[in-house]
Amino acid sequence: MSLLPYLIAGWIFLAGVYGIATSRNLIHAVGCLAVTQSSTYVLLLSVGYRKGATAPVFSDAPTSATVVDPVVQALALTDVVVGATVTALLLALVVQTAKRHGTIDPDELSGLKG
Amino acid sequence: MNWWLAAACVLVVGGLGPCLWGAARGTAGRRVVAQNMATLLLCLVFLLLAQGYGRPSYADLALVVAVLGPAGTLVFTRLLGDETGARPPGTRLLTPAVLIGAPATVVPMCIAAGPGRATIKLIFIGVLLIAGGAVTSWAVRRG
Amino acid sequence: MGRLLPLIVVVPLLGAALLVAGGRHVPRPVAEAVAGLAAAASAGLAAVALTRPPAVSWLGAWGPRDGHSVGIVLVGDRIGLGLAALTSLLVVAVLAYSWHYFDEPPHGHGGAFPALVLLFQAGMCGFALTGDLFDAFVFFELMGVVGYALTGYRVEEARPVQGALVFGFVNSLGGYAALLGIGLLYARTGELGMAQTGRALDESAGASGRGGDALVVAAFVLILTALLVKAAAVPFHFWLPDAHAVAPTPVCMLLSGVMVEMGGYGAARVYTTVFAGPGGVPAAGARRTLLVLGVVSALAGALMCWQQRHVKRLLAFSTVAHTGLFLTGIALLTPHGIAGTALYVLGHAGAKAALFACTGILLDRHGSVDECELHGKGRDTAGTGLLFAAGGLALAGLPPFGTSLGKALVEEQSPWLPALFVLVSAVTGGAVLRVAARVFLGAGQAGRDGEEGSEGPETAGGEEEPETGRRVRRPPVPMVTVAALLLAGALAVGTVPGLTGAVTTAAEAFADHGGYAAAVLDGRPAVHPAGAYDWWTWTGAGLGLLSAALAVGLAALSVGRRSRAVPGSAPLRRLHSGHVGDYVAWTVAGIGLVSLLALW
Amino acid sequence: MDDALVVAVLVLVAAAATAAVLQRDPARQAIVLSLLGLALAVLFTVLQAPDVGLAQLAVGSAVTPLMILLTVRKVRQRKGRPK
Amino acid sequence: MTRRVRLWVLAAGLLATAALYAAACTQLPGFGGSWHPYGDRAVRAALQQRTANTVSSVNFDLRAFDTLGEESVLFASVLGTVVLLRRTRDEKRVAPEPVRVPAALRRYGRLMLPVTLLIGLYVIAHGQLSPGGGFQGGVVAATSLHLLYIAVDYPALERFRPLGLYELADGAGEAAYVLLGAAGLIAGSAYLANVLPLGTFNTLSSGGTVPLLNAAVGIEVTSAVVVLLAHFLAQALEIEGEREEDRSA
Repeated sequence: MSLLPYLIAGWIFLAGVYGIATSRNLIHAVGCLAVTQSSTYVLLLSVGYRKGATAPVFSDAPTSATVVDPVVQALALTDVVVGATVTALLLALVVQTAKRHGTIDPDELSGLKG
Repeated sequence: MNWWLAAACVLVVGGLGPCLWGAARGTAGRRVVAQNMATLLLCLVFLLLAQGYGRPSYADLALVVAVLGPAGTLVFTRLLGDETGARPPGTRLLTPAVLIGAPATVVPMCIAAGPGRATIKLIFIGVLLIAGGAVTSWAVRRG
Repeated sequence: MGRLLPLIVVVPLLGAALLVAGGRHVPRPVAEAVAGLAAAASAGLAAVALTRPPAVSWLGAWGPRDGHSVGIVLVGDRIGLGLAALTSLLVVAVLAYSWHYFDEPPHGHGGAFPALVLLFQAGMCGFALTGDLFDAFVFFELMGVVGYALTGYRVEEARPVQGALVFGFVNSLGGYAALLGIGLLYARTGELGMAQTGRALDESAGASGRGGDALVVAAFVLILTALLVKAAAVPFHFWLPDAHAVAPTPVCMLLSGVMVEMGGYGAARVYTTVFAGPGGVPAAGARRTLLVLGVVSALAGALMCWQQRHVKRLLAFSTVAHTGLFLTGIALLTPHGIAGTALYVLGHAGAKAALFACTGILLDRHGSVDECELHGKGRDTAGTGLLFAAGGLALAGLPPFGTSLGKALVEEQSPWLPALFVLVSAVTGGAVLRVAARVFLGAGQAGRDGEEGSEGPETAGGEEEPETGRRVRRPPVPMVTVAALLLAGALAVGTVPGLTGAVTTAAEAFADHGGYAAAVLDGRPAVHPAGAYDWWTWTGAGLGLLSAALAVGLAALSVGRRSRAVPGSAPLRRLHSGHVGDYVAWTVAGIGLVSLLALW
Repeated sequence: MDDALVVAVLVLVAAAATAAVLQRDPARQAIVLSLLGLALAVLFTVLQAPDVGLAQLAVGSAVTPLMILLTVRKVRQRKGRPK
Repeated sequence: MTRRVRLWVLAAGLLATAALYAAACTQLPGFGGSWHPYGDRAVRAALQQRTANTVSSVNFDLRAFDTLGEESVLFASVLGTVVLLRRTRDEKRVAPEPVRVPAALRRYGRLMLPVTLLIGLYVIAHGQLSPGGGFQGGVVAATSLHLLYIAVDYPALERFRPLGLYELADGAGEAAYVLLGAAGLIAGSAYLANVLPLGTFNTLSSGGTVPLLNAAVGIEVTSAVVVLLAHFLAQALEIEGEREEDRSA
């Protein structure tokens, strides 16, 4: 149990990488990249978790409450934003790839070799 | 762990799990149904967690799901409309799920919370959930 | 001065925000002037900061108490500031280069291109100055996101979008690996600042008597992966030639001139501040990792560079080769190695950016960047030809260019290094000189497409759209001026006497693990008195002359030949397939390779 | 006993991530990705990070699927057109 | 590289990475441990700054520079998307095909738009108190507008969405964040220093600059997401390349 969250983060990372490397469709590959990134949220928040503690938000909790680590939450939040923006930008590139190459199968994209 | 959390756990394992199974296989229509069902259940899970952890502020997540969940499902019905087809399998479950699930969760929570702002918020979430559930299940049925 | 450090990053951000907010209504010259002003202001700030004693700036005034802080720190040490200054100057040069000549911007977004360039500048300056691991990740992503957008800027053509996609996938993947590494380090040390993390690692090693366990090595490998992807070290380098071959020329100047070098800088900075102490990674492992990857990148880059006909791609592979040499210099982990590498980076930035600038002029005049198609077409522009050839000689390490001085300083560190440096410089310089001879002198035979010897796949550079919208008749004055100034800068690095001394002192401070932590956390900057330093020596100058002569010889020998192909290299060329899946597979394989090298 | 909830949600997240990778059709993958987003939001709440959960919900429930499906539609338009 | 070779390279890499990562995990402190030095310091600092939501305090006060970088990433990627999805010379804009949406759905969409928008604004405004903040609320608010597309029709969305204004707000939000940071410098402290009066704990005006930075982020995120989706919608529904046969003719 005490390692499970970390190992699951690793599993998600590897699964995402496997998906990108074997993808036959660039939109699918972008989705897999998003999966890969979700491993980082899982790891960060697992690292900051404290058993029996509550969220570091004191609007409805006494300031003496034991709370989990707020720093990793701020990092994960930043990470979520970064992930969404990267997804958007890569999807924009996929749209143009489809237009200019007529395909979004990486196996059929040629033009940059050697 | 208290009963609220136990209920949330049951909903995650017995509700969201099968939804994932449904969303990962079968026709496009069935997958959208599973997605819709998952957002409905998710809203209930958040409500139960808020109560179980004794943190009313967590109910904000349920509030957001109650409006964005149906929006998400409508995105799928709108843009996958030609693939889903009318009356995909599993649609029958949607209306009873929302009509029974929402009151079954919200009413005990209201009783536990007692009269006050929190109760108004809970009822508001319940109403949004039922309205959203009704519209999305109707939209999914039409295909 | 410390308080004003953040402005180096923030001023370009403000410029970009104003350009976008005013977007539709601002005429293009105004937009370009605003961008130029913002970039120059940032450059000025960095230059002023360089003249003052080193300072740190705690953002939000969250300075350390008892060696612990809750905030983020920007560290204005000489090397970081110097890199920020170089970035800003190059951005000014790029804005001047693309002034009025760059292709029509998207409708209603006259300021889009300069705004993106400013954001790129902010990302790189932030990365160079930050003393916090997670903050470095954020700026790494900012650099990346802007980089993908700029690389794919010419969406009307097929190849730019493919190159940008490949760049995006590999680079983002590297970033996420680094974030996993940062998460692991945070779990161990409970800190995010580089100085704090390093100190915490050392303390825990002191307490338990063991350092460099699996967790620390894994964190090192994962963070290093992102930085090596940026630095385009083999086998993380595949994105670079694809992105450089297709990006607009001004963007190539920035990508090759400073962004790739940021990877090497980041690797050195993270190693010296976090992992160099007793609780970090043993020096032997770090040295072995960087040395092996550096040497392999240098050789593979040179081999690939020689065989290209697409001039931008040729220059891109020469960047892979030279970055390999930078990594080799860093791998020595000595102040002299770092000082030499820093000078080399400065000289290389000027020379490489000038070469791209000249290539851009060719593209805008002839609508091609193909060595064979361009044969003899440059005969009427002697000025551009001279600049191009001078850039090739600078790459080859001809004294007194800064590249040559930097190489000489690194070469002195170990007896076998001169052979590697001379070989790689001669081959990459020779390839550039070969192109110069064919294009600007019309030497050799005019090549036709089919018969140009290619064993294995290759990318031709014909039928490209000029970036000026339509072809220009004469080389535009701003473009030529920028190229000349950049080369003059590369020359100045090797000839201004005080510079080497200043860089050597800076490198000593840079390599000081404990000194960095003391300066950042305890407010006690370590004193590194300016001592004796090496400048030009007879051996160094001789080796530079040798590699330049070899480059000229190689170019002369090959210019008449039909085939550029090197026998036996076809399998290596086939690996450069432009396929996202291949590159991602190589990236994870690279993670495995780096961990093997670090652990051994 | 709180662990049971954490473990259940973790397993759900891992399963959703694996399923998202194995769905090769992008439109169907978008549905699974949206479920992955929902599962992650529950996980974050269970790990006492409602702020992050809210961000994940906001992004993952409607905006990301909309972008993916619009991309799919654009790409299919191109493919459907006779050459 | 053939598929087979790629799979071998990939398998080797994945195995090595898995081994490395698993070895590292065994050295990690156990899940749920109580040792979080930085977190504890951050909580103390946040309470001292009278910000009830510690995560917002970290985001907008202690580590506000990270958030500036993050907003710049968002800003840059929106600008990048605008550039990448621009209508090129060989493309034309066509009127999107009308879609018939049933009346019940339209009613739901029109009703839920203000409700969702209000929820978004609520999430932004309470950022320094309860879970939420500029980013979360901004995305919810931006989604609310798009109910017009998914539940009504595209022209309805276009009427309610003056794109130029949103682009202006996008830049203005970023600029506001940068300038609010400079206020710290002007007041004689450091960049992004929290120099405003801190107010009363757990009220809307508490936290000094935190609510202001939060609002700046809210404005930027809302407009950024609207601009981003506008370009995807335009590509999918309006922009068409000239037909191949036209070009060759």
